[in-house]
Amino acid sequence: MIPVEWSLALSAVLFTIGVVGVLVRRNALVIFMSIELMLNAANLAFVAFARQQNSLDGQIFVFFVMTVAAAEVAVGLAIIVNVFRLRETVFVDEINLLKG
Amino acid sequence: MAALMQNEVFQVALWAMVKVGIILGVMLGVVSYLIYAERKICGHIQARTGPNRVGPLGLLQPIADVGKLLFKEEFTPAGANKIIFHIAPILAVFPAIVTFSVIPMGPPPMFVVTDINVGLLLFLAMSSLGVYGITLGGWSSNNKYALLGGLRSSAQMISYELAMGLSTIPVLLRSGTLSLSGIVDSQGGAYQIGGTTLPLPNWGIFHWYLVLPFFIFLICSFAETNRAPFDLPEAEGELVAGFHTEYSSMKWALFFLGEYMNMIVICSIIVTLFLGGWHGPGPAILGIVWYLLKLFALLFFFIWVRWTYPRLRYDQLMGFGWKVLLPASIANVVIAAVWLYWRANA
Amino acid sequence: MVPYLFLGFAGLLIATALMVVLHKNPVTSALFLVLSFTSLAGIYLLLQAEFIGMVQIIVYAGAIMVLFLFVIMYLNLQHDVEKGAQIAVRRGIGWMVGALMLLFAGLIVRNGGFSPGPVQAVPPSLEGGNAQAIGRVLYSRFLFPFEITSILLLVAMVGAIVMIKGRPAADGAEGEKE
Amino acid sequence: MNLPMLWIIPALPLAAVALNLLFGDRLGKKGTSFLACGAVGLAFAAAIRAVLTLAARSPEERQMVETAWTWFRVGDFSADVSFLLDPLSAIMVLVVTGVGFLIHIYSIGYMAEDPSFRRFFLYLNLFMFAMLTLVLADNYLLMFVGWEGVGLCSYLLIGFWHEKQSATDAGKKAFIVNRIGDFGFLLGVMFLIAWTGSVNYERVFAAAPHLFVAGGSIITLATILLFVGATGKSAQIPLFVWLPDAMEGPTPVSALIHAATMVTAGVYMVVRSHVLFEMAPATLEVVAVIGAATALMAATIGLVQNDIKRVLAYSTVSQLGYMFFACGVGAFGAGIFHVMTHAFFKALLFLGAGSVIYGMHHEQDMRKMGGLAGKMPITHLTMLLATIAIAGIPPFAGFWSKDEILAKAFATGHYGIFAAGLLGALMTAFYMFRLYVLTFRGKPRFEEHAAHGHADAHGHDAHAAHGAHDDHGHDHGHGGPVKESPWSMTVPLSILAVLSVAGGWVGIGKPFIHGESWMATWLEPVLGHGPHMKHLSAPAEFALMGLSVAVAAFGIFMAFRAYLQQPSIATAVRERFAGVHNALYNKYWVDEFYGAIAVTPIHQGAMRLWRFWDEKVVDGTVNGVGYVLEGVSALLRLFQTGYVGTYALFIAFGVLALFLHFLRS
Repeated sequence: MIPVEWSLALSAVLFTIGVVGVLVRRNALVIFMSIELMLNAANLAFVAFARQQNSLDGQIFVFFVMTVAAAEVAVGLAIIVNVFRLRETVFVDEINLLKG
Repeated sequence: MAALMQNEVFQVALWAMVKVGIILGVMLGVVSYLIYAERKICGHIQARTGPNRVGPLGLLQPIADVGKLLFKEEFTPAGANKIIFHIAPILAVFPAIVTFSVIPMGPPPMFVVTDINVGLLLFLAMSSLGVYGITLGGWSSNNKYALLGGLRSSAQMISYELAMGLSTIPVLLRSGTLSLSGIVDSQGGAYQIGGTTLPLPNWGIFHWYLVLPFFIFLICSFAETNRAPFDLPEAEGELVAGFHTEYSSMKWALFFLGEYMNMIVICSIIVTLFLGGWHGPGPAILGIVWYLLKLFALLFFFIWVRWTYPRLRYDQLMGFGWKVLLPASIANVVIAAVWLYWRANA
Repeated sequence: MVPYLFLGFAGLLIATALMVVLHKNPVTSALFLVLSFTSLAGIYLLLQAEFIGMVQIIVYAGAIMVLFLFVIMYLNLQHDVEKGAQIAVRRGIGWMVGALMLLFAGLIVRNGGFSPGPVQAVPPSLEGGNAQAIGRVLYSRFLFPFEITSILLLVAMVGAIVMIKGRPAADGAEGEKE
Repeated sequence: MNLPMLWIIPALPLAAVALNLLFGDRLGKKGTSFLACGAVGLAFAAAIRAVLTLAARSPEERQMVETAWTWFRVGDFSADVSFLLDPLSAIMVLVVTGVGFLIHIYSIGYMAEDPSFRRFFLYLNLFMFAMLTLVLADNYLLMFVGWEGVGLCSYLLIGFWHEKQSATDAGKKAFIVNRIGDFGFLLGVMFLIAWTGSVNYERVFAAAPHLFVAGGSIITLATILLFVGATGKSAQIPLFVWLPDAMEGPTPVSALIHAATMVTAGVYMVVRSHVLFEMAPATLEVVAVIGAATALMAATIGLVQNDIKRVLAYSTVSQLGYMFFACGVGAFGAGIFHVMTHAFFKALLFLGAGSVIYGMHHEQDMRKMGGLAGKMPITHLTMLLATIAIAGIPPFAGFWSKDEILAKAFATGHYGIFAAGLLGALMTAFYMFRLYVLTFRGKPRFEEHAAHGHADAHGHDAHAAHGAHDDHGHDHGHGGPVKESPWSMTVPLSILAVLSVAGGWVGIGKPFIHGESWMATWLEPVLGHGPHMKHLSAPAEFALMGLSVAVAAFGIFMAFRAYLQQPSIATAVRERFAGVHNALYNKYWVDEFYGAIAVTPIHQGAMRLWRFWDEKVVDGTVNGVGYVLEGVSALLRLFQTGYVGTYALFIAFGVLALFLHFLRS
């Protein structure tokens, strides 16, 4: 059996890569992909804990996270396409309509 | 070395490797002769004789074809995304081969590479990956016909995957397992209804609530393998040759291989889900024979359909998938669930 | 053998995830993301979550990433141009935050600074496979969230369709105003 | 399954509503009418089946309770959605579904050319659902749901032609006046919950004798509150004002809701709660007096009205008064009996009036009718039967029930009320035959082929706003010959006519047959024997009958004399008693009185509150908060750069802080 720490460490690395992706990149689509990476890092932690605790609840949570991710991607991509139609760009540092 | 041979894990791995080797070898042969069969059948359907020059009855034709393809020029269009252009054909073949590892060709564990308990899910997962090869091939060619073909095929495959996945659910409801060999097991024995035994095998197709899923699955299989009457991605009249317009030589051969392998895989799945898998009269060892018989009959049916029916229009195809097949399969899931629940509690 | 497989998948996962972030071409990024999701599915299999592993491929690789690819192809995106002082500053901050986060997370994992909750003595019944076990829990204890999820998906679907269909005239007018 | 599935009875119209909502636009008129009538017809069949099952049992066991589900549960208190069928609700269910079915069929013809055909049947079916819930409920709370439901449908249907100002006003008036009554009812139910801890009839009635002192103040208050609810729904003094205005709705609605079924809900509720009412003699006195006063007052107003539907509306109010004073003198069975016969003949009268209006191309003023007997033979014959029935001539239905009520009033020593009832009967006979004579006899007072110029014709009417036309959206011309209505209207008329004649025979009692009447026997498991009923001797009964028949005959004779043979008499009387006529014609100025004491003060008070409290205090507070927030947010907005990256960075800092927290702990 794989120690839970291994999975957690892997999850942490994956999450950090996702964070870096969000902070470093300016293409909205890549940022979105980085968010998916972070979600998957969380999923990995869920599955690892589920394995450690002999419980299925963690896997159920992953199931729900995936559903949420699917819904999020559908809506998010629709927003990105709309933004592209409006502003002809997907670079987030060229879009600041919500500036206070 | 001897110690290694005693190691159980190693033995399993070794056996698996041997089976994989056999399957890969046989598959390649079967595919090349499937192409030959297609050409022959097509010829006879069209009142021709088909290939008959190379070898007796043209039996050596596939070998000649492979030789020709090997020596053709590798062509990469200008402005193509080279890496993806090279990877795409591999992606087209890979899912079919992976799926084959879970198909029970006879009673397990002898005739199946690995009998995992989520075999059907693996099949669905791999068929959803099948989109990539075609889409990327079309996109990386930097050619509008190829791109349109690729997009069409991926839209088509995604649409029909839904109905296909849903039409397997009544089967799962009946068998209560996702394991393919478990599904085949549940179709063994004789058909019983209300305590009377009928002279029918207990295959899925003979249960009334699986008849509609069978046909939905069959139709979706045509769409999933991009074969007529759903061969829109390579509609020659509109798209030249669709997503593989720019491919030549062995890369084109890989697409071709992928298509025929997909056909074999999906026919195997139909046999497994609906036609009782390896079950048939005689001793268990005959299982693989029965399996192959059913498989070849289905393959013949696929070829027969291809050369009989005209191609659909694109909007008709999408409308049919979303407005007819999907609701029908959902309705069937409900009906089968209610029926099985009622029967279990009656 | 399992630990080696785990390490292999982990290495693949980290490498592909890094490529997602580093590669300048969005299509390549997406393809690497597919690969990293697939290796994550492998890790799930090793953690005895077969169902989740397969669903991971079906949902993420088979559906979500195809959608990403479609959008990238639809928008016809090429290599991202990332030059200039501002971007360099941003990159520096990003990597620094990332390094700090990794450090902290590593410390937490090493110190055991997480409380995973009580371990159930009896492992869940795996009779009929992982999928059946999950189904049993999902349709009993988590039935209500499960049904709510379906509404969420419906709403997302309607939302996406409405947004994509849009009103071309209104869009154009708004675009010109800015 | 042993039970006859009571839930299906209200569920059928509800299903029709759902189907109509979902697919109505594809069904077309034929489909819609088939759906609506079919659902109600099926409900009728289901009701018959249920009642037959009930009747097959021995009298003590005639009670079926069917719990669909528990609606809610709060502590010890729980309310179920459950249905009760006993002899009392059986009568109501049969009347509601049966008469309702006939009126649905009638509406097909009557509404045929209305553009909102579908909406009409939608509301009508919704009403059927609510009404059936009301009568089948086995607790006060579910009854209240139906009670509010029928109120809502009544409002929707009165204002059905909502493009007409008077119709929407009438709808609002009905709704608001009903709210007052509903408030009383709700308070009464809360009272019962507070004291008995339950809303279930059986439990409340079982607990009542132990909890309340008979004649005590608590039970009196509770029953008075319930009765307030009844006065609202059943149009009794002081809340009767909405019913005459409700005639703005389409005529089938007036027949179904404002004559046959909904308005009798109050009577049903009082009878249903007879256990409580019998414990509160003071309340019963109030009920009796109010009922008698309403019967008398409405009858006097009905004497002088000219709009055919208005006469019928006041007649309805008057007849409801009879039912209430029957309850008030303790003759609950007689009250329900009158509910039933009244449903038959009053529905018939309204439908007949509708047929006349339809035939006359939406003319409602009786002064412009006359001589229709030959032109509309079926309508004429059925209307005549119904008029005789309501006037109280044996052996028609109305006689038996009205006579029983009067006899019970006399027998219990309520001589004043008996006299009022008798006087009311005289006036009923008079104004009903006035209506009959003016409409069907004499010479036609209209030109067949001319346009009517109806707007001018009614300009002088003091109630032009409530004027007589429900002609919206009807495209068939205003001229044209007067002719008989289509079969879908005449068939229900004929069936109801048969019922108006024979429907009362189930109540033929003591002097004619040995033992109690069939009706009384049927209701006995629910109502008991009636504790203080002393029976009159047979000669006394016959004397009373003779008296009431004589009175009715005199009224009829007067009507024929004054309106057919010598119209000068009517004019002379009107001029002689101009003041009285004016008072009656203007309905004792009750509407104006309510306007002066309630509506205007409330309106002005609300205006003041609005000016001061709303504009100064509330708005001032809100604006003040707004100004403060504006100042603060001007600072905060500096953080809102609008760039996603900045926000992401802030989030990342937050995550880092969280990590630090975990590290420290």
